[in-house]
Amino acid sequence: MAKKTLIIGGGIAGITAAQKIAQNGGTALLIEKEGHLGGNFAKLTYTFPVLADAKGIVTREIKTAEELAGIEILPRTTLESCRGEAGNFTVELGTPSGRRTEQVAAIVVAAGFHYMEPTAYTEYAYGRSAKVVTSLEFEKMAAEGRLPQGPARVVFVHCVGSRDKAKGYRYCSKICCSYSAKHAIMLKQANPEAKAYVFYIDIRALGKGYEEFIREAMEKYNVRYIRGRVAKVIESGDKLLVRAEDSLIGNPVEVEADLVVLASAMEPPQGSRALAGILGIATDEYGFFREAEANVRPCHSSKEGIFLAGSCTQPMEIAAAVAMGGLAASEALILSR
Amino acid sequence: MRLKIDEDGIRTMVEQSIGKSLTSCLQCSKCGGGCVHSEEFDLTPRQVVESLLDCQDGKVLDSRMIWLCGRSCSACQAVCPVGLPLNEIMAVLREEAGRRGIEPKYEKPSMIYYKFEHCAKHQEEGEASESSTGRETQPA
Amino acid sequence: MPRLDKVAQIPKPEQIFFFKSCVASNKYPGIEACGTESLRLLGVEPVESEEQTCCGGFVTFANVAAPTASMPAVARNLSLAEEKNLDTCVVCNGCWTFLNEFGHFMNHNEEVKASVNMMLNMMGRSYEGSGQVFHIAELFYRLKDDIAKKVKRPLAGVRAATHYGCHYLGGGKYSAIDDAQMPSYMEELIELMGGTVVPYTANRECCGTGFTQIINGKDLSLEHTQRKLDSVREADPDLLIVQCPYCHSQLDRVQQQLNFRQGTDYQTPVLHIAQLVGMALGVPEGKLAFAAHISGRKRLEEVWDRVGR
Amino acid sequence: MLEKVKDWSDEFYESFKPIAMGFVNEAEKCLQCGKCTGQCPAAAVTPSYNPRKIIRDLVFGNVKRVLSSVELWQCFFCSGCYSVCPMDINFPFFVFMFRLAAMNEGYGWEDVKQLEGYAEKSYLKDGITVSTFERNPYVLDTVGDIGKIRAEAGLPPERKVSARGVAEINMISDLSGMTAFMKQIGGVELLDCKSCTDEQAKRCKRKPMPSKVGKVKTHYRFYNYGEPGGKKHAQAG
Repeated sequence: MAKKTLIIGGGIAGITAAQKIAQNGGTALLIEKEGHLGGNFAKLTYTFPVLADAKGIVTREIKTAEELAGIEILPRTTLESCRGEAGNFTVELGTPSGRRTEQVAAIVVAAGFHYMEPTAYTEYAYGRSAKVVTSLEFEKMAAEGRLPQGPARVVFVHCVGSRDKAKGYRYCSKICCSYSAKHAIMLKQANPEAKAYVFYIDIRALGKGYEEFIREAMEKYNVRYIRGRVAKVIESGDKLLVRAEDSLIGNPVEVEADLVVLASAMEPPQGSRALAGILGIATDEYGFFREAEANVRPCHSSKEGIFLAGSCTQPMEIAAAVAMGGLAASEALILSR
Repeated sequence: MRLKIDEDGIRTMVEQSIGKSLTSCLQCSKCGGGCVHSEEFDLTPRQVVESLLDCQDGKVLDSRMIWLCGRSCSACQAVCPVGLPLNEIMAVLREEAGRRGIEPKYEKPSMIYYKFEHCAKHQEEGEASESSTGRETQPA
Repeated sequence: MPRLDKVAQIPKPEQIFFFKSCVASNKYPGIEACGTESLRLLGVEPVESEEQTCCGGFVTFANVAAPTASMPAVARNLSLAEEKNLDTCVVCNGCWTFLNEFGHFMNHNEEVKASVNMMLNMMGRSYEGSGQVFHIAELFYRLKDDIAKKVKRPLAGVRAATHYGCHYLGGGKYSAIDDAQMPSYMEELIELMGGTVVPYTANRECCGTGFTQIINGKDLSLEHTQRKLDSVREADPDLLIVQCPYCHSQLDRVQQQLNFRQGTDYQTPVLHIAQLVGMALGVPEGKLAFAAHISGRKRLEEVWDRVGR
Repeated sequence: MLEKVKDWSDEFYESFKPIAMGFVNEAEKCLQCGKCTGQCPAAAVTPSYNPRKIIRDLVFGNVKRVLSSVELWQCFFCSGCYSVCPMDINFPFFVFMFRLAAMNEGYGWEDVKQLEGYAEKSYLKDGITVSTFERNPYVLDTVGDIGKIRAEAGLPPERKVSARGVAEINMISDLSGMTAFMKQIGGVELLDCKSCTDEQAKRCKRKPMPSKVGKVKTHYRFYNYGEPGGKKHAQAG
């Protein structure tokens, strides 16, 4: 019988990797620190660029994984230690029922990402005003039907924490442009009376159908895109004043808003450096796991036998995470035969 | 001066007249870059569209740009990646400005397109200098 | 960065070099008198020096001197405190940002420091970069427990609005004790002394001095100040608390000018945080020198009635 | 206005880096995001003032436009742009250096000349920049003698800087070149706009107007970043 593969993280990349290993005759041990699978994907309402039911997709994928014989799922489990080499790792797992030692041939790290809490951005009144929310909170509001009613004005702010040397990260989080467009469309669908304004620096729609998706938001849903980074959000009575520059005109502008949504950056998963220390693999300057070779070996970590999948390596969209999960699974299978 | 973005302006009227939505503008600046009047712009054509979307009606109607645009020149429309009929937009805006009693800011909207030497303005002002400096201004 | 975590790094000194500000000395003497007196009441002995000159900020901001030419003047002023082995306490945002920023620059640039010292050595001084520069409001915040204990005139029923001033917030991005975008320590101090804080929309906006704009571009300057004052008037506080004499002078005097020019009726008394703390700590009325204040004198009397003289 | 790229040059930025001794740097990092302009108090009252455009012109090498512009002299020095800048560019320092460079080219002397008096008559003479002398008669009416108020507050009627202190800053001023610079400012003869005839005014728009002293010329400056604004403009238009 084939040796086991340990998969760290039960997000969409981890689930995919587990499925592929099991479907190809391997055995996967999927550990997740939370009580349920799905990761960040499970927190979404819709996917983009096709507005499909995210919860449905995740539930379907989790069900498939649970039904496969070769997958053992351990929720609320963390990795405690890891010894050995490619083909023969001894890992110690901290499960709710105590410690458990396992022999595995390969490890797939699919630790996902974390949405940055924009607490450093006090100029955006985040944390002070209940009307300033992050995109993740907006998802929740949308799912619970708490979106603003009537002729409300909603401002979406791009690049909160991304492309910011002073307070955030220098990299581009890649998906914020698209998901903000998704949120604007969700708002317009739920409440056509509402006005949506999106403040952007550049629109980075790097994926199939993404550009068309954002153009659709502008053209079909009449979402107003203004080029310029928001400088300040000021509380004024029960409204918010959003100050920015419309840099295509060169004038400072002010929008009176009822809700401000901050597209916060994707940051490395919490505790990524500690996990890297346990596994003995390298991270980059931000805390994302470093690939052995960025172009043709995107899923190899700096250590033989440990593979990377999904957004724990760099900000990426769902399709890329799924693809990377599959690739990591196939690499792991080579070692477990 | 800080602009306040409004919602109701002549944008709808312009969109109805040209039969196209202004939101399709990519803000790529191709229109202004190739215009023969680029030396005299106060607003570039792209900024006219942007200002219309922001409903800064007064600013657009007061601009010189809408009077600069040639009536039968469609150079910008020809290069526009989304095919916005900019000269039609300007014509609509000129009409609207006339209706509101705004004086034309530019005396002669140029009649013809493209080539510098055919441009009405250059025929009057530029001939002397053109002959003295050779034909450097002629486009390739 | 957790907010206000730098406060703990401020030592509780027995003595401090009190850096006098030009505007505070000659336009609002109450700031200087009250600042030293309050510090004494809180157990900190202010040490002054007649050798101390203007921080050098004005000539630089007015472009009469290159920034590099006024650096020796900064170093000279800082060396006065160093001679006495003391940290410096300033009452003006301009002095604060100028001494801090230029001091920081010299400390991190050996070449500049050497050339500055060459000049200072000629007059028998030298600059090491050993002392720190604090704003008096920061010191008050550090000593807030002592203030709470020693309040003699609680500010009960006094509605105060705050204005921090750009040079504390913007220029001091990395030296300010609080968050540069949304500071709140002054509010805490006011509430500690029993006052009520009034929020207003233009809270963190510039006072409009624009450094030299009040001289060279007066219209722009007044226009901006008017925006600020309009917002203040909407909230209608009893006092507008500032921590910079330059903002103080602008917000106080422009009220009179606008009332004269445009027939408006702005009447909000403006107070420096040192004066407010002095008021609460029971500094004698004469030392507060409210005679130098122009706008909102009647309102100020009402405040006096409420807190008791 | 049509810009000609062949007129742009990197020389200026490169040359002013060493003069500024590391004060101004990293303009290349600018993202052109406009966060600075969004919060700018000067831009809020003058739409043509735009820090983002000034930085862009510096990086592109289009310094002629920056140096000759009126906008350069409209900065409020509030440092708000620095405090919000995601790339940590200290724009006010750029303005310092730009203004010095502009004066080198002959622009902006009339502004600085107004301020030079404070430096000469107060800073170098008394050691402090603000004197007890009150120029505004309305303030004088309300407040009266500051010396008296100072005395009531328990301070000496006049704040004195010791003779040694004043001598030392004069020495610093001499050594750092500030005195020489101030002499230059003092020597510049400015042409009074108000006394210009229409004919003169017309001429002055076409070419720089030379002054009578030394090499320094004063030019008239224009709104190089668009139409001027503010309340005054709104009333006129």
